[in-house]
Amino acid sequence: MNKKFMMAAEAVERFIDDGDQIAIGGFTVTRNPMALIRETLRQRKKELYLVVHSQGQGMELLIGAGCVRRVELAYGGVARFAPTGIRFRKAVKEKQIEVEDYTNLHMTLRFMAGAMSMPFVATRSGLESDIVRLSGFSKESRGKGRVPREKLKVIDHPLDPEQGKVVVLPPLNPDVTLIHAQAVGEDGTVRIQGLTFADVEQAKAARKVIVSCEKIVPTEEIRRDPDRNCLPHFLVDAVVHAPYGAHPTACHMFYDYDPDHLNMFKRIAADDDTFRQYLDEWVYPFETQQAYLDKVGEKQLEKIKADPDLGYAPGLDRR
Amino acid sequence: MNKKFMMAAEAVERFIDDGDQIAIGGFTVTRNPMALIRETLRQRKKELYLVVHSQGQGMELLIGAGCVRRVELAYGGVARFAPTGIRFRKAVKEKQIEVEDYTNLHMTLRFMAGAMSMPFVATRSGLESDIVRLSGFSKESRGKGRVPREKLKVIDHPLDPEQGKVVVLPPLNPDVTLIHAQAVGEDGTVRIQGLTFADVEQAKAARKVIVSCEKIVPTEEIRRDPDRNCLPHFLVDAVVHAPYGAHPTACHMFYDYDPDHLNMFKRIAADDDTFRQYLDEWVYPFETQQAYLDKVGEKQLEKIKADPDLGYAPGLDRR
Amino acid sequence: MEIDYTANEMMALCAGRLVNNGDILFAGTGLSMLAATVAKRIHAHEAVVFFETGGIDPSLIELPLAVGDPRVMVGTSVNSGLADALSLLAHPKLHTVAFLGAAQIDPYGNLNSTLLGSYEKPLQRFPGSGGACDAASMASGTIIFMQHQRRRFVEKLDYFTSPGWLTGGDSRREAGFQRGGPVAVVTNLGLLKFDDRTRRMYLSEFYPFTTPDEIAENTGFDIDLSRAVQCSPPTKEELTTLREQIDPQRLILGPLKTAADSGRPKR
Amino acid sequence: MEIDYTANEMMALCAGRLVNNGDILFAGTGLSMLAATVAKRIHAHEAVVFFETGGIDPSLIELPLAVGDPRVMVGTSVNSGLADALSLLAHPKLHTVAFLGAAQIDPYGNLNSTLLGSYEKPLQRFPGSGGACDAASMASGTIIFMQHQRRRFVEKLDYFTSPGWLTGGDSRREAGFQRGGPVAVVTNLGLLKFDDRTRRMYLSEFYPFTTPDEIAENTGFDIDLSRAVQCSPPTKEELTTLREQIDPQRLILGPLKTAADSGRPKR
Repeated sequence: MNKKFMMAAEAVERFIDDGDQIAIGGFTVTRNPMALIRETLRQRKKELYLVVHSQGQGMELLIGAGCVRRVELAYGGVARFAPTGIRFRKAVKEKQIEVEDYTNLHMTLRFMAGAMSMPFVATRSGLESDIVRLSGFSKESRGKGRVPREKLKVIDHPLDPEQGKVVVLPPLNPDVTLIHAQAVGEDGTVRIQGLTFADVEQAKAARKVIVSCEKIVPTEEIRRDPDRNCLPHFLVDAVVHAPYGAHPTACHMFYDYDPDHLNMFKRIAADDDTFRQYLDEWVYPFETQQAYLDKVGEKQLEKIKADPDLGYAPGLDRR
Repeated sequence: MNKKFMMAAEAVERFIDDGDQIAIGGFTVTRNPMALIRETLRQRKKELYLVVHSQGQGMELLIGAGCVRRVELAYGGVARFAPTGIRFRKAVKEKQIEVEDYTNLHMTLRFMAGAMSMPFVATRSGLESDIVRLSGFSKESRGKGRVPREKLKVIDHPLDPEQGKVVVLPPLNPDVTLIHAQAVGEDGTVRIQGLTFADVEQAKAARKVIVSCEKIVPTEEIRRDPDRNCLPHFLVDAVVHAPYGAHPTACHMFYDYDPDHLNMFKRIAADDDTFRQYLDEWVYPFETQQAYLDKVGEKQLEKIKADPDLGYAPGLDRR
Repeated sequence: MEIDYTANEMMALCAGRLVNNGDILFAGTGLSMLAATVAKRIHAHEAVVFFETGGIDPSLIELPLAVGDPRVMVGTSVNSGLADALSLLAHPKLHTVAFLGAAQIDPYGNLNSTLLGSYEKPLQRFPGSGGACDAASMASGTIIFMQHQRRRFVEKLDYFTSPGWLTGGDSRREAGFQRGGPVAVVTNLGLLKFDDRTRRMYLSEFYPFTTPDEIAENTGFDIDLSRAVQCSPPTKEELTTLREQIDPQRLILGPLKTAADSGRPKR
Repeated sequence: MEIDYTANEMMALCAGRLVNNGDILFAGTGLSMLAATVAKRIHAHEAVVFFETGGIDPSLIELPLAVGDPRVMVGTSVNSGLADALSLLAHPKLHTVAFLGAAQIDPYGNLNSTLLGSYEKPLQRFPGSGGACDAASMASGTIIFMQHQRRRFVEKLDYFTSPGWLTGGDSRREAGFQRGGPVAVVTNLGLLKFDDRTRRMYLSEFYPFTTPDEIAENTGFDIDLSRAVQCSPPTKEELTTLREQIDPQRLILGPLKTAADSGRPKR
């Protein structure tokens, strides 16, 4: 077996350090790399610096468990289950984390610039807004560690002054990117099915990439149809086989989001005690993904299993 | 049938005007939109302004037949069949066309900027080179029609002066982009198989898009696997069903490049008389793609037919 | 009233009526999806819905509850990602209309979906822009859903997330935006538009179950009522389409009570 | 000489020996593909070949004759496009080595693949940069194939297409390039490298069938010969791999004549 393949415990221990800048793939309730995030909590990683576009359940756990110091984001919510992330909201209000706001396009372009080694990237999105006017991180933090020297800048169009003002943004090159994919080849080649969100840009921009996946397939199989693949093997540092590794968020073609779990989370998340109980019950005890799945239970996994034609669980009670 | 579907003659007549800025998809000997280009020659379009990265056989015909006034490009060649495009070389030397040089990355980023409505794009590629220092178009032409006000500019990094100089480039938004795809759905959705080169960026950047394709498939079929699709239906203005529409260049999974035709072309291309005879024999007479294919001959088409597993014609004599 | 309907139904239909055939609709979930879908079924058959997550023109057999829901990945023209989808917003050959919501709106349609209080001392945090600021910056137009309350219709935003008409007049174009600006605000009480010249919000239509005065009372800034007319109530076709074809489980429409009951904000 | 071999064979093998295991190789067609493939088979098993067109690590069952050849789309890790592939060149976590060719080279490894004459009055046009300037700007290193002729090894380029060590010394880094620069020039007569400090080209190895003097004679600028040693001739394993496994039809290797015949430039 390829030496990139390892357990979540080893991947997180080897590749994530306290204080690292971490990008997380997925979107609100879909393909959050939850198995990797739970392991990050279990190893009590600290002072993480999250860089995300629209993050949901994964960021809720990381912030809630106190692993996070800084966040650059465009959106913190778990869709209808928590239009504003409950632990995120609380941490902002209680000033437990420092936050800097961007838009989804800003964050995507910054990951893309990092992935493509562009020195910076320009857009007109956000002109005149407080996103452009206000910086969330302190002046003292600027230019230190991974905090960019400038959040962004508004400049005159350098090629054609008649085109007015534009916003220029710094690239992102996170220390580590965590994503969850449907399949990885034995060579390390990654395949995502359905929407890719900004996972590909996030992974290419990173110094280290950890991918968890639903299944591992032979190299010949994944290379028989390379039009469907999105990350070459040599950009991937660790692969973790984690079936249902995005639970309780969805993984297109494999399973839906788990409305029962997310509603339960919503009920317990606001209170520090009940939230801690959640971690003690659902996160800290499980050294392996299989142990976690045993806790979720076969019946629940069956309930959210995707229809092979539709890619989600039709008729699932999602209230 | 969707009203976007039409013959090449109608598509070229309706959507290409003399003087237009035209982007061409494909790369040297692969997926050049030859059926559309032959029709452009047949309609004697004039003063075209080509914007391409690495263009081969398609540009050879357009330049050779006198349809072109200006070219922005990174590379003009037909791979081993003509490491420098024969008609391109001749037209440059005889000053029949004006040329401005970029790199493949420059052109790709400029199409991407156009496709994404970025105001401009930045790179470090080409610093200190004559590509950055010298402009091929005259000062008088600058800022008129589609000629950008500045070819490009070298500026200080606007967010971090310690990072030194960077090159900023203007976006491209061609009047028309011509590409050849393997399949188009009855709704207009486009699917390219194998490498996409910069076709997707070129098409998204364009004001009008003409796609020729090997086959038209039912909407339900192309939408059953949308991970493989690359252009949504509403960005496509005209679809031309043109089997072997890239001949004599290759179309992955359908046919290989035609070494006999390309070698023959190489022999006749340098001389104006024999080149004109080529046009009279291979381009001007054919109102339809089928008539052209009859001229090529079934035997030749069979010879270059792709193996369904490999996507090219194994063992083809390519000397 | 012959047919009973809820404020949510009125809002979805009122917004849907603003959609033109051929519009490329940037939808979120909730009412915006209902508005887009009902418009497609009734009068704008060639309108296309896309999501910032990359799902372009999905079949929407089941209603998605999130823009990243796997239900937006089925039957699409293209499954892509954020870069592709957000770029479509600005595409010069498309007439893109974005549906947005917010916590606060000002008289020029600028939006706050980030926080209450100040950036340094937030009293309440909302999710943030997501793609809202992008849509407000780049789409050909925006249609904004709001709950009509004084604390939401404010003279000055606590945080300026998404640009509308800025300070009115030509200020949007002067700032560097190449197109766009809010077209309408659809609330649980009525439909508001923006003056062609001043770009300030005015009341365009009030629902059959409200009055201009009630709307003025629930708006935290001066609002011109002089152009207000009554909105046509839902037609039978509209209501049937919405209830039977689009949201039969009332996942988004919510409980079936009369508009007069549900429409008025609780204060 | 025990084994007979051609100059092309010597060039492919000499370049192949410069590849390290784990290198990510940006290859064109022709000799560069032979060099990359022979290195992968003999000593750099984990090296990866990719093409600017987007083909990442293809199986290369048949030799492609173009970087856009359908033969670079088979058995790949990923089929992508120019944007993705050219971006890999600069990827900070990869050690990328690009094989390039050119019409002219100067003492600091700067290249011309665009034209002879001037930009205003070209006497002869070549294809242009393609991705060469991108690779020369962004890869960790470049290996350059040249025909060794005075008119190609020139003091000053007619057109500066691709940056090498610029004017030598630290000039490359000072200009804003974050890494890279030419590692070696492989010609039909020998192997040339660049001084660590001055970055000027010097003769590193001459093939068994040439002499340093012959090389100096065919170089259009002063070249340091003091460090030159004789290159080891091809081993049996190298030649067998190249001839039997990689290019059995000699599509790129060309006719089998002795190096002494084929190696000398015609003047």
